[in-house]
Amino acid sequence: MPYKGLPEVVTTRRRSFWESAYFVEICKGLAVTGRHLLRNLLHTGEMPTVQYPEQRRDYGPRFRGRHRLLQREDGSPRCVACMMCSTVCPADCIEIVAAEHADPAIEKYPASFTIDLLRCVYCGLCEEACPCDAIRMDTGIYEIAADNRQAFVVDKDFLLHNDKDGTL
Amino acid sequence: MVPLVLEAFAKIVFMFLLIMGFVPLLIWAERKGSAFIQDRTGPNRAAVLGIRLAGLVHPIADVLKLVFKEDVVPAQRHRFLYAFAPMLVMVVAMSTYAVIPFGDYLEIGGRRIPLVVADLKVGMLYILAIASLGTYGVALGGWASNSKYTFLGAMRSTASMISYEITMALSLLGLFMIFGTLQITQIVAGQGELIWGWLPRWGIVVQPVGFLLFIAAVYAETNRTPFDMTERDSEIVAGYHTEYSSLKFALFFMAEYAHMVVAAALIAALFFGGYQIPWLPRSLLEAHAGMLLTGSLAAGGGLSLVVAWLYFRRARRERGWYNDSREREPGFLGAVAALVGLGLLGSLTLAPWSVGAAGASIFVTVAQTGCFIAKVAFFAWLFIWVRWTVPSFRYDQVMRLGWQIMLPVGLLNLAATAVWLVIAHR
Amino acid sequence: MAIGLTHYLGLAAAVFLVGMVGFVIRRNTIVMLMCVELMLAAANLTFAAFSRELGNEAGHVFVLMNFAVAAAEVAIGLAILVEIYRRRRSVDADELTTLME
Amino acid sequence: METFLFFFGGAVLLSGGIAAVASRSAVNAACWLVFAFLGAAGLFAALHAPFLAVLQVLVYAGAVMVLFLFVIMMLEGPVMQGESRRPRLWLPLLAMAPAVVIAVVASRALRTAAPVGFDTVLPDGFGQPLRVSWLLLQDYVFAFQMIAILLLVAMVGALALGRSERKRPWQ
Repeated sequence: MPYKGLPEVVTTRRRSFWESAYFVEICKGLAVTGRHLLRNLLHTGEMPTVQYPEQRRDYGPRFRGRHRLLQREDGSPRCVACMMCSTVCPADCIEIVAAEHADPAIEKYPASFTIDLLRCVYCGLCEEACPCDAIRMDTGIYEIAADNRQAFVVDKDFLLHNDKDGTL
Repeated sequence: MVPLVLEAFAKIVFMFLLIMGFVPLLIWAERKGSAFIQDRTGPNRAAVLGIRLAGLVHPIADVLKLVFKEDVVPAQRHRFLYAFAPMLVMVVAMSTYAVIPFGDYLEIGGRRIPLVVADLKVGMLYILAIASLGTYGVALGGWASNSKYTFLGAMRSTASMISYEITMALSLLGLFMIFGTLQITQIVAGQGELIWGWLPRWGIVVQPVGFLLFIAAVYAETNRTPFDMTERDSEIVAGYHTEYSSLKFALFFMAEYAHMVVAAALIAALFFGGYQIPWLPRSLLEAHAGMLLTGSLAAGGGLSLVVAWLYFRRARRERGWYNDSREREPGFLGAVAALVGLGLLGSLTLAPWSVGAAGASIFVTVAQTGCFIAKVAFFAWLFIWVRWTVPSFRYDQVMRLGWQIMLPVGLLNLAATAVWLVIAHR
Repeated sequence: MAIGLTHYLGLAAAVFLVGMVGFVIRRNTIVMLMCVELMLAAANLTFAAFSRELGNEAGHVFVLMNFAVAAAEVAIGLAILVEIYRRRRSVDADELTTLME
Repeated sequence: METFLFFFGGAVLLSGGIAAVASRSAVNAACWLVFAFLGAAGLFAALHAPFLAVLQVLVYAGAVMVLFLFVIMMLEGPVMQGESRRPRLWLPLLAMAPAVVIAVVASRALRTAAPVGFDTVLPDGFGQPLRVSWLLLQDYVFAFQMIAILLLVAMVGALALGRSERKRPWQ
């Protein structure tokens, strides 16, 4: 029963005898699936499935993978421990301990810089917040695996040389 | 006496191997076929030395996994029935096979061996009786697990069994009236005739409505979609085998496929002429056995060589795709196909065009059994095909279909058959 | 050892007795119905045995009748039991004694 | 072969029956009864009644007992439980009286009538569906019709009893 004042929108078409007899319709359905089957049998190579470990999908340049810390020419981190990224991080996964830098031109440096990759939501806000382009998520690494939770908490050294594969 | 026992034993072993060989093939066909129907690739990873056979190695991996899995059992189960139910399902699935002929007869050394395990005079009733026992394994297994989901599966199974068994019997009664016998071998033999000289007198030709009813009832009895309400994932987890794991689950799983093979064999035997090759009766096959054998050997050999050539071409094309042992596969398969083809062609030198009487008999048996197996394979595949095409019925729809549509149609079909027989035989 | 009519009659009597004892001692009405089935099976056995003895299938016909009667009895009996259970939440024969009071 | 079938089927029938009567839970009783009926089918086979043997499995084991099982499961649910109280034990004593009578009669009969095998020579195809159906549809056709009416009445009765006053949710 439609509600009062509202037009009835769902109209059921009366099914013909052959449609309700069901067997003809089943045969039509079988023809459809059979067509798919035959097409895929004859053209196995055109299957859209990506054979993952061998083939990989191409991701765009803006794909956010695992983080890395950028270095200065001398190899020290570009980070100035301003805490912008850890402040903006919605998952609260970045922990920075700041320390005084020896060079008076540079105010501070991160004595320790750890990211808990299990808590990170890969939103990329840290990249955008960073005033000196020290943290980026452009490694393209998205297969991250380890056998214990502690290994997912990665430190400064790891992030500075983050060009390994997925294993931590 | 001893040769009789040996014969029976050989036939039983043959039938057993036939079903058990079909089961992994069907599991593979289910996975691969469903994948192709849904534009996926399907299983293609498990490999033995890089040989994957398009996923055929997967059933082996599955079995190994199930064997080594922990057997988790519910604590408050009925101990005996819980363990007994999977066996019962398997036994019932296998025992229907005893009355299905897989060939006419084999004549060796003056002995005429009928190619059926047990040629019962009441074969059709035997099938119905065994099929009616099929519900016990499912119902008792579901009940003994002492879980709500399995219990619902068990209840649904008994309900559908009671409903569809009647239809099954009614659909077979028409066939029984037309062929005038309950003996499966005679029904199959009767289907070798031709109507008007060109139409095979198959069950589907003389009983089209009976065939539709039978195939629907059989789908309901084997719990396959669209009647899979005993194990519907979206409603009752996995139905009656929710609480089963490891080998007991494997038994249920295999029994489902064994049941499908049996049902396919029944459809083939009762409605599609069983082992009968259409338009090629036994006399014709025997008379031209040598010629036909030569022709089929040559054709088989040629075909194998073509397949081998295709594989070798593929091996060259795919070099460097994987950079591991899997690259050997097309080459290996091509080598096998080439060997088979050369073997078949080489056997032509043994003068197969002059086979003796025994050779002709063996050739006829092989050809008819092959035809039977091909029909069984097609109908087993039809089960899978339908499953991945048709959405399943709701529970009340199943019940209404069984009682309000199929039962009256079956009765009408029976009455019509009787009237037609009376008119035709006057 | 030759098996004759007597053996079958003795077996049928024993089975009938088992069914009768069950009918008397059990409280669950469903099980009592099952015991009736057992007794009917014993009767069927005697029919078939006499048929074998006389070489005449009339006994088989009676067994077939018995099958139909048993099926009808079970259908009606179980329907009644289900209805009773819906109203009383029990199928225990000792509790279904309304008519006694 | 027939001797073997007699002893085998008889043992199955009797033990199944006793176990069915003695088992506490109704589902167990039903299972044992199925077992017993399979034994009865073996006995029918021994009596040269293959038609009856198959029908015994088909009707009793396949339909009647499934119905029993269905109702038991519906009423008792998936929980295992036996009867709440012990069976009435004074009643078997009462039941013993006919047992004794039957035993006496049977033993007398066994002693007087020396047990010989069946000596009737059976006609060809005895007990096969063809011969039974001729008998059923010619000599006993009235009884056959009566059975049909009985089944119809039973079906209507069961439907009438099974109808619930409550409306189904999908109606």
